[in-house]
Amino acid sequence: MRKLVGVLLGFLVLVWASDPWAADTIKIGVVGPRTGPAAATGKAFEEGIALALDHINASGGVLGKQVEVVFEDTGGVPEKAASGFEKLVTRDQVPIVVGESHSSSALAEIEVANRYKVPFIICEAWHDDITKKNYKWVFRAGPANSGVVDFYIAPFVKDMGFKKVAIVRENSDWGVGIAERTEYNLTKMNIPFVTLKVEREAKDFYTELTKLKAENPEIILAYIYGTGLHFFLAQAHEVGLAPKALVLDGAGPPSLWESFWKNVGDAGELELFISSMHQDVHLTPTSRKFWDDYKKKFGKDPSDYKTRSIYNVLLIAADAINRAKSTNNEAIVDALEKTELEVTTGVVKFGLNPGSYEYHQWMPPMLVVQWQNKKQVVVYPKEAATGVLVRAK
Amino acid sequence: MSEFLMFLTNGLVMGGINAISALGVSLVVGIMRVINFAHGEMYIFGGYLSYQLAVGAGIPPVLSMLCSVAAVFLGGLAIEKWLIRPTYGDEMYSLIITFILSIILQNAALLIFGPYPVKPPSLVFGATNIFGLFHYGNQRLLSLALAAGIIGAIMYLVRRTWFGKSVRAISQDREMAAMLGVDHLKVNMISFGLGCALAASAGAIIAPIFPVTPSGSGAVSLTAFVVVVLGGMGSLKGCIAGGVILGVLENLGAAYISTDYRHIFGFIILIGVLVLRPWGLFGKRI
Amino acid sequence: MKRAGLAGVFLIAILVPFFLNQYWLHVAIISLFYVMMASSWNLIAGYTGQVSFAHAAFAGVGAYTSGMLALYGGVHPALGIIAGTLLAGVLGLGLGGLCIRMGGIYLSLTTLGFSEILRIIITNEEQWTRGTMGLQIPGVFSVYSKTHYYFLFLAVTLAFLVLMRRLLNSDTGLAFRAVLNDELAASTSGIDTVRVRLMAFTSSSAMAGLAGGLYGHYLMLITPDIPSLGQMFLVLAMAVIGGMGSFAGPIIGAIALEFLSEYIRIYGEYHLLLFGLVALVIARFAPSGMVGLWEKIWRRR
Amino acid sequence: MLEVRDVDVFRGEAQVLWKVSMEVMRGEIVTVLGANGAGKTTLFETILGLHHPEGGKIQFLGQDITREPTYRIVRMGMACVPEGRRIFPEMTVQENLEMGAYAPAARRAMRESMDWVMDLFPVLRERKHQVAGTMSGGQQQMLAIGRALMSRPSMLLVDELSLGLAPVVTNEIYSAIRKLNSQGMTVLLIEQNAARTLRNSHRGYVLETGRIVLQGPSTDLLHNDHVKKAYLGG
Repeated sequence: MRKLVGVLLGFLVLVWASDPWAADTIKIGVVGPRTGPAAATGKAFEEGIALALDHINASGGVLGKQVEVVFEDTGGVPEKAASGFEKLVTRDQVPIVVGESHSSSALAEIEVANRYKVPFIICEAWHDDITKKNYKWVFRAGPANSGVVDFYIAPFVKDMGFKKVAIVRENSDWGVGIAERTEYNLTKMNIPFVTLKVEREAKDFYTELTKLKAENPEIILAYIYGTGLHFFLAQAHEVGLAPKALVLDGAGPPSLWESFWKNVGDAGELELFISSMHQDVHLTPTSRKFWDDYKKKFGKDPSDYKTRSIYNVLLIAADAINRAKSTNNEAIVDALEKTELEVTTGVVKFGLNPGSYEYHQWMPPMLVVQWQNKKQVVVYPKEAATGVLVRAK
Repeated sequence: MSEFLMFLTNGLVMGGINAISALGVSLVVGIMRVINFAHGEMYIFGGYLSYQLAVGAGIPPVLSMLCSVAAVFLGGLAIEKWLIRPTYGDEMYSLIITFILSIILQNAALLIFGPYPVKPPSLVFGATNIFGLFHYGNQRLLSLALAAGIIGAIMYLVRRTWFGKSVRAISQDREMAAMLGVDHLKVNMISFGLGCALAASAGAIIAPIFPVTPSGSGAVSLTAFVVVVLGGMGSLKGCIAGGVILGVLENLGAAYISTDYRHIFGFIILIGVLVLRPWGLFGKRI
Repeated sequence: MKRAGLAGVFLIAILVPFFLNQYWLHVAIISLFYVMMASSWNLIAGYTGQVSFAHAAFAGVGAYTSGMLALYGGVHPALGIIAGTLLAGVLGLGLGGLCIRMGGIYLSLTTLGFSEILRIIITNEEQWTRGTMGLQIPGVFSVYSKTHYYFLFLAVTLAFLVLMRRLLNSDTGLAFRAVLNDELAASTSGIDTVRVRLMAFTSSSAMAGLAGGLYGHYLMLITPDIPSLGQMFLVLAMAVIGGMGSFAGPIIGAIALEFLSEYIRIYGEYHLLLFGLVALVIARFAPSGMVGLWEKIWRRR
Repeated sequence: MLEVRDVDVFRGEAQVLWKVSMEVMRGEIVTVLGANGAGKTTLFETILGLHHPEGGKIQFLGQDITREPTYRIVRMGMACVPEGRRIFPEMTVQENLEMGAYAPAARRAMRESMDWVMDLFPVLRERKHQVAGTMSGGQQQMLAIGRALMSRPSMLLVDELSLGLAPVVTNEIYSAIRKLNSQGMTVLLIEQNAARTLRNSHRGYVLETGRIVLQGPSTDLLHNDHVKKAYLGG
């Protein structure tokens, strides 16, 4: 029993002694998956963070101090995400948190942000509810399902004249949300469709694909994140469904990962994906700078556009703190609401009318890209197109 | 009809893979009464190593598969010697140690190989039109053939060789086998290595079809265990039957009942077996 | 002496919230959850020698039962937690009845299977559980306060430990140990080993359900991560590192590992690997854990 | 040939053998007599290296085998038939016999050994392909002895040879053992059934509560009052 008392006392002393000292840097919290099935996003984020810190600190930091990032791993798991977010707030005492790429994690995190009244800028979690809940502390400088579907996917399907659509969605918040929005749009446009549900992290889709083949769709909207998409695509070719039916990756990054071509082989040809980034499409000077800086630092072209997304939100956060002239939460939110900052994808301006998902939301322009002879060709929207859609013979 | 045949073929392919993976578990359970919870990790390592050797080191795919299986075999020998042997006679500790080992290897795989699923080069490409009924990936057909070949080899090994005889003798009466001059420590070690190598070969064969990820190891282990219980602990015949039954049921169940519950059919079978026939289809009655 | 020690522990425990900031208070609450989990797992593994892999799953049963009752039925969490505890106990009884006679490998595999079934059901019944996305559930208190939660967890944990201690010191507890030490001897001396194991398994499962229910309402978010094997590993590692089969072992192990995991958080990805290695070394070379090692050193001096 | 000297053996906390010493010479049939629980089986297992003694020494063919693992001792030329026969029930008769020739040296001569054993126990030839577990007790005992002989041992250890067998069968087996002995095989019998065993052996030891209490030529033991009272029911 004495030893138990000893151990407990020891812990208390240790814990007490380890409280954070006065900081001479400004800490910004980042949440995102560094482990788990989407750990690739973590790597993309790390690159983006490095570039953003170089950029911010080289131009004088924030409030005269250097900026430091504390990157908390969520593992892609909502529970870990919520507790990670809480740690950033209670332990590291960051004035603002940015990041996230999983809707499910983000939906858990915004509750914590709201509870602790900490500004939170999301970059790559698309679920409408994230901003639709209209939390004062929550912002999104990235796509929302409704925006992506309403402005890009649905018009693309309509303009290209597809007659029969298949929706394949994973069981995640993002998958469910974006599929529902797509169904809503397709119904409105009178385009027939079927929806299939698949497991997140599934690897064998033969059963689903065989069922799908009977439906004879012209395009498959694949809302599957991660390498599951690769297997889906490769198997769609094996059963003879694709490329007769074109496959559109509704998320984007998986079609750009290094492993993509290894995993899909020839099946990658003619695949379509959503992206906010293309080598030849530079909407702002910052975009060009980002591209050059990336090549200089990492010796290759950026592939995962999430690198750029996190870069953007870090810039937004730094800018807001600078304009708020303090790390006070209310002041930062005020500043964020007045944001007018040029980032790589355009000029950020958050929506201010409560009531819909557009509150505290800024939607960057997106592209529909097709792999043609292993080259990325922007096929939609027309004003950004670098080529035309190719269909299988 | 053609759809049904396609689902059935799918079931057979997965059944073959299930069977070789489960044979590895069964061999070890039969002679050592040890369940290796790190079985799935061996499968994953098999897939990853063959990928690393083929893509990273540029070794021809077939050779890289063989090398990866050999490497996992050696790893299995070391695990048996250092970790499993001290637990002989204490079932609880062998369960705990292999479970801990599985977590370690899973996280080690994550660090060494990264989180990305990898896909070693396919040995064959394209698909075959089966009797004009449905298209089927050639790599999958090859996997079925490879699995059948390995099962045949294992059956030969167990039925016809001295090693196999000693394995069967030990699983029936370990002490008596020793009293006939069988070095049961050595046989145990080799069997454990072989069990790991079987898992690795399943992983290496399947990886070009379903790329492997460190996080996928748990499901692999569980499937193998379900097959072993279904077939009867330590029964090799049971493994093959159980593997195929599970593969076919899962695929037909997924096709005609619910895709989401694909993996639950196995566990329902497991519970059913435990209630009705705990010694499995081909096991010894206990 | 012993009484003074207990009083000391109690005093420290009461004072904790006044020393710690929000963050460390959070860690303290989580460690209390793990104390309950590891101790109750120890009841079945450490005292009767059966390795259950469904312990985290039973915590999940508790968390989901209570959470969903609160969310869809408007049931007060206090009642919900009781319901969750009971359900976990009933499921434990059923599962135990199924496989405890065969014990050993069969028990481990069946519990592993159960935990997988539960995970699949939770993942797929999205319309109710929201699958992997996690379910937001109300807290126990109308106003969120970590100090409140801390005292709630502390009270339950203490009650829990006192109850367990009394159980172990009773005839039943003796029977537990008799079963562990020599099953044959136990059964010839008139102890119904199956019944004893089943009792241990059922009560340990119910305790996990209780801990899980509290945990869910504290986090206010329940996900399939609660009944996951990763969680199971943490509980097992805590018991093994602290010392299985001893009363203090899992308590010390749980507190030590939870706090340690916060210290080595910078090595994020490595922490499960590190715990795994430590647990492996301990299981291999010092099967009685930290408590056993300590006693050995103490005795030598 | 086999020498056991001052051996102390524990099982768990309890001491089972106390300073046991005994010896078997080349060409002898030696009996160790003892009641249930006297430590006979422990002695058998200790000689075979299944338990290692805490004190004392065991020598076989002039070599110290006290700490050797079982399989090495067996490969030196000691074969055994344990209590309860312990044939492999799911293997055929032939496979059981083959297992007897497991040691590398024995494998080479397996075919001849098989013929030799089947000549000794013709019933085994008839039932070559039968699954061993389905045979009668006597046949299983013959199989167990035959299996032991497959390694062409220089010494045979038999624990409770006659347990549960019909007298006719027992006689048949004893005559086989005497035949083997006349061909030069050394035999150590560990037995409860005193009269028959002593009549079929040269020398004997009496083991009581873990200690050797009597020893001498079998004929002497047969007429010893203590033996008569305790083991011969007279």
